[in-house]
Amino acid sequence: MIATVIPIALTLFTLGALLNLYRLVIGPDIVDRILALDTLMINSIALIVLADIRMGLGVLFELALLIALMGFVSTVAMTKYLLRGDVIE
Amino acid sequence: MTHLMILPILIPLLTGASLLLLYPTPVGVQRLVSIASTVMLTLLGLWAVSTAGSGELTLYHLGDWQAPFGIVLVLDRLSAIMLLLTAGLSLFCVLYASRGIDRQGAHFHALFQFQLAGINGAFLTGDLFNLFVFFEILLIASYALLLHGGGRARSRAGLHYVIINLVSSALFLLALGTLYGLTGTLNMADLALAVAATPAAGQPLLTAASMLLLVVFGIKAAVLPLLFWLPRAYSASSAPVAALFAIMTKVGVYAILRVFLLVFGLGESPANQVAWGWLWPLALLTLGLGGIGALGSASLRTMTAYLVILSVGTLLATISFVTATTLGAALFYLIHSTCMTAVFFLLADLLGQQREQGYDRFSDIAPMGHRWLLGGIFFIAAISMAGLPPFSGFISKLWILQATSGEPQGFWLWGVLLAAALLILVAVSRAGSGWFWRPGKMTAPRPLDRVCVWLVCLMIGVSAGLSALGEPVINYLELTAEQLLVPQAYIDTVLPESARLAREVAP
Amino acid sequence: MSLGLVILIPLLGACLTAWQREGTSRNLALMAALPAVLSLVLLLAWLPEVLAGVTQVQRLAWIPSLGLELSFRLDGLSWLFAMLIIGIGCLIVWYARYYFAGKPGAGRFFTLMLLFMAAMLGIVLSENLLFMLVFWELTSLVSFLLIGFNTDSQGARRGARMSLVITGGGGLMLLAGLVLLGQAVGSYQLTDVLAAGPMLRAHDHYGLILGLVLLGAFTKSAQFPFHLWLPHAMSAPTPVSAYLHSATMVKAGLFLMARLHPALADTELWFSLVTVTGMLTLMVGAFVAMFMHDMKGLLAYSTVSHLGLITLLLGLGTPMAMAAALFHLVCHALFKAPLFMMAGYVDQATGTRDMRKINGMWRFMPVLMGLSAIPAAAMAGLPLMSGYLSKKMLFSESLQLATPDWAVAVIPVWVTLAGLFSVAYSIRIFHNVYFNGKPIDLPIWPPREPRYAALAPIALLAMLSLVIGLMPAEAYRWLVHPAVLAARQTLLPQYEFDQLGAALPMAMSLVAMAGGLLFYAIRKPLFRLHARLPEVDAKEIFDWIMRWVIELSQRRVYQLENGSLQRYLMFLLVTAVILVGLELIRLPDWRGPLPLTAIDPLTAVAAAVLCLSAIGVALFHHYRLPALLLLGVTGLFVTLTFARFSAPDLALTQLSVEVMAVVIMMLALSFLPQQSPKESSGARFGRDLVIAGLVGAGIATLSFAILTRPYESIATFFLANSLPGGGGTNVVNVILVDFRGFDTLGEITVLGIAAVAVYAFTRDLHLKERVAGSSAGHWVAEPHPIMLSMVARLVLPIALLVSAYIFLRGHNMPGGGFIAGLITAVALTLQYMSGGLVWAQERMLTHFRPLIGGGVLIATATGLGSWLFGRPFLTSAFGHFDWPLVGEFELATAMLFDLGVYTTVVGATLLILANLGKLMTVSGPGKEVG
Amino acid sequence: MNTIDMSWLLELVIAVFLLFGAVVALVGSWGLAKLPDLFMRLHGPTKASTLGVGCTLIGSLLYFSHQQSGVSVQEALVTMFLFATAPVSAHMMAKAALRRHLKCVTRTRNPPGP
Amino acid sequence: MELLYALTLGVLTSCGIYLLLRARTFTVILGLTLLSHAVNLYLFASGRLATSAPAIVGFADHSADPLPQALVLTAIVIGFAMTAFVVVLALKAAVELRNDHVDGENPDEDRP
Amino acid sequence: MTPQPHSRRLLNRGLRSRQFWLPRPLFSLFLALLWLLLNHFSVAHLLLGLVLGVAIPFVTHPFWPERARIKRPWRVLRYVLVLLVDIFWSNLIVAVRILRPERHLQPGFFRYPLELDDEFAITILASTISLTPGTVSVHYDAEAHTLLVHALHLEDEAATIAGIKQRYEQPLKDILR
Ligand code: NA
Ligand code: NA
Repeated sequence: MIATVIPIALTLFTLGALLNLYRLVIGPDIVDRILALDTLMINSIALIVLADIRMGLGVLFELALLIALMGFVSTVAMTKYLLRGDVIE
Repeated sequence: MTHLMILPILIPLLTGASLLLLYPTPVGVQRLVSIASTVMLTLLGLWAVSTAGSGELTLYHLGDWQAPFGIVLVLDRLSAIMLLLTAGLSLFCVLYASRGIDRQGAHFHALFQFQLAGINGAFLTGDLFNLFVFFEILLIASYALLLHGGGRARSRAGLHYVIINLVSSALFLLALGTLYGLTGTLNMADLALAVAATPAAGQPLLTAASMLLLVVFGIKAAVLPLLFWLPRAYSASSAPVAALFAIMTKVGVYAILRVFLLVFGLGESPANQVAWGWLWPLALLTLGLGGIGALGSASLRTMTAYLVILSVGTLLATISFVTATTLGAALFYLIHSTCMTAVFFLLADLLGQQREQGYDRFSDIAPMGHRWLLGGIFFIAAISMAGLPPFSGFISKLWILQATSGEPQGFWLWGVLLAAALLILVAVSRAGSGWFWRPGKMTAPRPLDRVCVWLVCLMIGVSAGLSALGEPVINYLELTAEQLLVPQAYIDTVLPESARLAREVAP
Repeated sequence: MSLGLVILIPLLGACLTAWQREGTSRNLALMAALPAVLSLVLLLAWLPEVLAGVTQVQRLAWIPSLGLELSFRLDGLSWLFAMLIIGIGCLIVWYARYYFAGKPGAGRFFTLMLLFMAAMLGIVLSENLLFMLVFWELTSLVSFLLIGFNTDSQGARRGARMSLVITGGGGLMLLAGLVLLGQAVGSYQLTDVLAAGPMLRAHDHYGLILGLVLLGAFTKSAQFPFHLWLPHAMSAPTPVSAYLHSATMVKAGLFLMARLHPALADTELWFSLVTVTGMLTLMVGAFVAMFMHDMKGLLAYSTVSHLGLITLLLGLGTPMAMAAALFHLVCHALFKAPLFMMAGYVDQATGTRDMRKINGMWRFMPVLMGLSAIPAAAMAGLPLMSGYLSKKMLFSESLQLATPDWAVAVIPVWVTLAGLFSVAYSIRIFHNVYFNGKPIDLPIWPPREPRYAALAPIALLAMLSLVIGLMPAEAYRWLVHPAVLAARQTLLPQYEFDQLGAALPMAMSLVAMAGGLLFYAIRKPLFRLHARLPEVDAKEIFDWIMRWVIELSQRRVYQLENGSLQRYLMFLLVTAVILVGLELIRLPDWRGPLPLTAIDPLTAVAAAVLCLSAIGVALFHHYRLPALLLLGVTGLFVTLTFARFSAPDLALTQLSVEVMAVVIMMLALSFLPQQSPKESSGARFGRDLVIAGLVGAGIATLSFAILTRPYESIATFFLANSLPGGGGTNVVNVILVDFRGFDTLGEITVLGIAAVAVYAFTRDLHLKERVAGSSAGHWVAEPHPIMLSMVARLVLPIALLVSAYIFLRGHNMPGGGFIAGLITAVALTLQYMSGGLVWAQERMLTHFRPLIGGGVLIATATGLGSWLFGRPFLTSAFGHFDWPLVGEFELATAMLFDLGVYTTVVGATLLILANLGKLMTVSGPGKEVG
Repeated sequence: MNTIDMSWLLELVIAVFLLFGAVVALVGSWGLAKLPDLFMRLHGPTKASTLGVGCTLIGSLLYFSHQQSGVSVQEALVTMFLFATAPVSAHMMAKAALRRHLKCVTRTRNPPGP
Repeated sequence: MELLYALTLGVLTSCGIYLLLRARTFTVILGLTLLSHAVNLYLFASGRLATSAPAIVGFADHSADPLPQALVLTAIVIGFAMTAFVVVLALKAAVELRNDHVDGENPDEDRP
Repeated sequence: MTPQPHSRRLLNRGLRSRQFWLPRPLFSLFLALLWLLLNHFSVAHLLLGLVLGVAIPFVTHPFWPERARIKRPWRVLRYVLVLLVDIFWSNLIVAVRILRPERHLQPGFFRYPLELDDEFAITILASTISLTPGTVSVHYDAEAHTLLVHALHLEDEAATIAGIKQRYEQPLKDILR
């Protein structure tokens, strides 16, 4: 059952990722793009977890964790930059 | 196994790291530590030369892993010479810098030591990827040293230097990927066997990888279409740094020698033929450009930078004949030109400080302090640089001429080499007569750092010594060249028999 | 090495005078004379051997591998030249003592003079050709300094440079020629070379060798058209001119031709080259000399002419031409030196050298007039004088020729004409100076005759000219004959001076004398005629050529090295494309034997996204922030690619590095313009697209070719030995910390250096205004939103825990010190971002450089630890321990190594970020960062 | 992959989690692509994706907990982390949008002034 | 798959090179980053493409070539150090030279 | 070197105090537990987890200026449960709204008057608002002590505010009082 569900879930997440990319490309504002990238990061966490289940190895968990951490930090950095014109002050 | 072998890398590495760890250290202590480290390197260089002199290779298996699997350091005559040359040169540079230039920016000594670790590592390693890593160490340190002291010219030249070298590193990785993808190994000796064992259908890919390496090393060595980063970078950097950089192009030359003679040098029709074919005309053009550039430059440092280019052209043109005598002659020239370009960079600083205005520019007519003393030093340095007797320049030129006289293409080299020598003569005589013979007194006399003067004189003395003790040096270099031309001996020493047999069995 | 002493003594003398350079000219002259006289005595002591025809050779090894030896040779030829060099040198020292009285620079002069003497002696006394070349170049260098002696004078500087370039260039030719010669003979020893004449003349390279050697000799001996440097060397002080032009510098070339005569001469090529050059030089020199108004200029061109004459004789090849050449060489040295000295005295006494002003000096300097009458007569070749005989020897030899036809016809007439000119200019310099009416506008008045002691050298030389004129046969036997024998290396009879009485030489001599007188008589209209000829100043031409060459080089170099990075990169890439492309084309089949694996749709989509995002970066690079975001997407998908193809460690590293890089770029972007101007032309755009496309195609081809080919890898060893040998199941990590730990040590060193470098070069950087203008004070733009601060603080301990987790796991599962370090660094960076630099600095360690140094040291020290066990650097050790209660656990040195990695990464990353952040802080408190 | 000994119910639960998560996340992304202004678009991802990914992670947690004996809570950590950070990301993006005076759809109530 | 991989590499490289040849430092850095992605992927591919085979002992029945992975890891880290360095250097140059042209001066057109 | 106010404060507090060595015992325990969950259980990991649980707060507590005041930890669980259920339902609602034509949506901003005054509590509240039905907290106005919130579908402003007050702010006040 899981074996059939996973490809479906993967496809759905991929579709989601493509929608994110669509927003990332058309914008119109930079904040939209940041939002799109942030969402893309989150969706890719799911993609990775699903791939991990499909391979049945469980070696990609750290990657998921790291994407969560790093996605957050980069979103913060970019919005901070937009807000203040700098990132660290 | 002797641990002395890895010390040329570890000593500067530890020194640099300690200087960072123990910061803030008084500058006096920094100098002391840095000089002590460099002295030790010089002693190690002497040890290396005498050890390698026996003709036996000395190996060091890092992590105690056998050759094609772990990284192995290999000390042969060529490495030993390069180690000693680097150490000697850097000793002068660090002493000169310790007279005040090291205060112009932060962490000069730590960066200097890291630079030495990188250079020495590149000379010792027997592993191609490890060579890449050491290239990166020496490059990043050189970027930092180039910027030492600040200023707009350095920023601008530094940016070009860095970007070009980043592209070069990318090409290096591409070459490594190709070689590993085809042979499955990284050890240079093992690679040599694998390359030789590759059937003809696969050869173009390997040669393509070798061409990538040629471009990479060509950028480092400054061969013609790849050298334009050099003049500004070298002329912008501070004197001791530029003097140390005299060895940097030689690292490229070393890499060409090592990789193309070893990795691609095995078999009936070695894969390096293509490389020599390209190198010969390019090097000749480089030589010519160096001469023209030296004549057309506007300052002593730029001129010296072009002399560096000229020396690379001479070296590679001579090397591309690939005979024992030409290689030996090229190595002698390598030592000579490294010393002399370093002398000129230091001299430019010494002179520039004594000039009322214009620093080392030729166009400015300005009074100069201590002009007879400095003029005398310049005159002698110029003699050696121009290849006039009795200094090492003459000996090296003589040897190159003799070594190439029997070669069918030798006369091309003769022509360009001698024409370039004439151009240097014109350039230095113009510079010297314009600076030291013009009248005029300094409005305010400036102190002349006697230590710096002595350092420069000593370096010129090295050139003279090289000439006086030419015979033993030449004998050593001839043996070095012969060792380089027999890669099989290198391979037999580095690889255990099982690894060699495996290659022979493989299709 | 007694022969070497002859050279060494003047060298030591040079050191002595250099040491005592502040002394008076008298003391200095004594100091200089002493070594010269000593050498002379040494030389005279060898006279018996020389007369006996013994050739002494003394050898000392220097660089035998290159055929370079410190070997000396004394035979008749070298003895004769050495005598001239030292003898005339002594007199010049004497002369200079008065010339430099009361003038500055005496010390420098005597030093250079002795150096020069030593160098000249070296040339003539060398047995080894390369050793000779050493001295040859030394004479060029010292003469450069001597000619430029009056450094204030532009003429002197230019003259010096010109002589250096011409003689130096000649020296290079000579070097080439001698190397070829030596290679052909197999030895550079003169003994061998001279014996190898027949072989050499038949050698393939004979023409080349001869040409190169002669070019060296001609430039040195001021042969046409290389004579240009000689007259301009007249800016030198008169003692220099007298020495260089009479006995030394210019004679070096003649010496070489005489020396190598047995090896290279007696061929048609030799005859044509040497004779014709000599003829041209003879005539050009004589002709120009007649019209010179400058005393020294006239003498200089007369020197040129006489050098041509000797060259002509050396070229003729008749049995006794060598005798005539060497005889004339001696005569010329003896009369030219006093004439120069005379010109110097007149110059000193009157303040000018212009013969149009200097007239009627007999009234003021009668003794000088009397003394200089003799050398002037000798130069003119009047009877009873040495020059008379040598000129008749020339005429006589010119008649001995049998072939070729043109020479038989032309040369006698030619030499007669030249003789005529020489009579004319000799009369001119004597008559014009001492008679010819009254002086005009002399700068010094009245002219005073020098002291008698000062005149002694002239008197001595004049007497010698007279003696030789009166007793030619004796002079020949004692001085010249041994030299002739040595030069020809064959037995020759004595020269028969009686034969000179023959009708034809006599007639030619008479014609020359009468013609010369006539010519001088009608000089006024001739001068006017000459004045109308366009004036050619060689110095100007030379300078113009030099300037042109230099400017041309500057322009050419600038065209290539114009400071444009884009262009350098273009060169680089095109080179790579050509070199690699030519090899790829030779590839028989791009696709290897391996079967292709199937494409799954998700991967295809990801690849498409990767491509599109990269293209997006290229398309939108003008809008920098969007481009940066797209770059982030690219990085993310590269990460996913690594994850997809079984490289979890790589994916982790790539991701964390990517995010840090984007943050750093973002930091930098706030100082840079937000958009790039569009500035590429269409052609440029197209060109770059082509280059980019070619490089991309090359990479794709290479990659495809590799991916479809099988290979044998050393990787199996790592997979097999990772657990038993390295103690870890994550093979990638074991490779990093164990098998190839040395690479990793290098890698963290690079990271550390980069950070320290950033610190070093941003330390003094002050950002005055921010490029990105921000309308500060917007109500939402508070510096530290509390939500962010709070969550950031919450994240920190969790992130540290995760760091620890990833660090410890790394040896067996994806992870490791590097990634752990980056996680820590990112969590701390978040504190910087959420609370500000100052806030964060107050709460944490701010000295990152010790962290970097410490990290590298930990890693290195771990490696060094293995020395204690007698193992090589970086040998790892690990063990499983089973403690009561605690259970079983593993400890590995690799972990300590990884700790070094971790520490360095944290330190380096934070150092870079903190320094960038510091740049943003316009002002304010805050601790020192770094 | 060893699924034979996995109870049918657990498998069903995992499957439901995975599918539900995927659907919710897709809807969130759809909202991101479709909605007319940035403030509205923020709602899609910050909630939908969080929940979507959260469900997927819980599915994974269950799967691996069953697969490898013992509880595997690493996924729970990621979920926790996402839930803690997503509001902050949204907050920051919304602030940035305000700062840039991004337009809201005209029917928005109480649009914020400058 | 191999063809797809190679083509993707080619596209990445081309974009990187194109950006590298632009005149502004920031763009050049973008290009360098893309190029280093391409190079890392290339080096990675020298160990061939393996699915579901991480190089961890005892995880899968076959295993990807770990050596290129280790090499790429080193290359990534070095690339990161270099990128950080060059970004700050570009910033420094732009501030000191008052513009961000790669040659430090602001020509109207790219120089030939 | 400039003085380091924080380290001095630490020293003033004394090296022997529990506050110095173990500033947050509850959090330390949490970290140790988390460590055990991340790794498989063993005594070695328990020890290591405890060491980390002590070490990490020790290093990071300068970043946490005020001490946690969770008075009733058991209510946290209830709060989280309520939140999870709300998140689940809100997601369904939002999903439906997104899928319907957008003209049915009535977006709007409103200012939520805060009663909490602790920054940590405000952050939790703001996060909660962002995580639940169609609302995103956009800006915290410290002067007016309000939270600017954007709602995807704002029908009744007052009801929404009251809902937040009752469901989240009040429990939070209970927990943290
Ligand atoms: Na007159
Ligand atoms: Na590494």
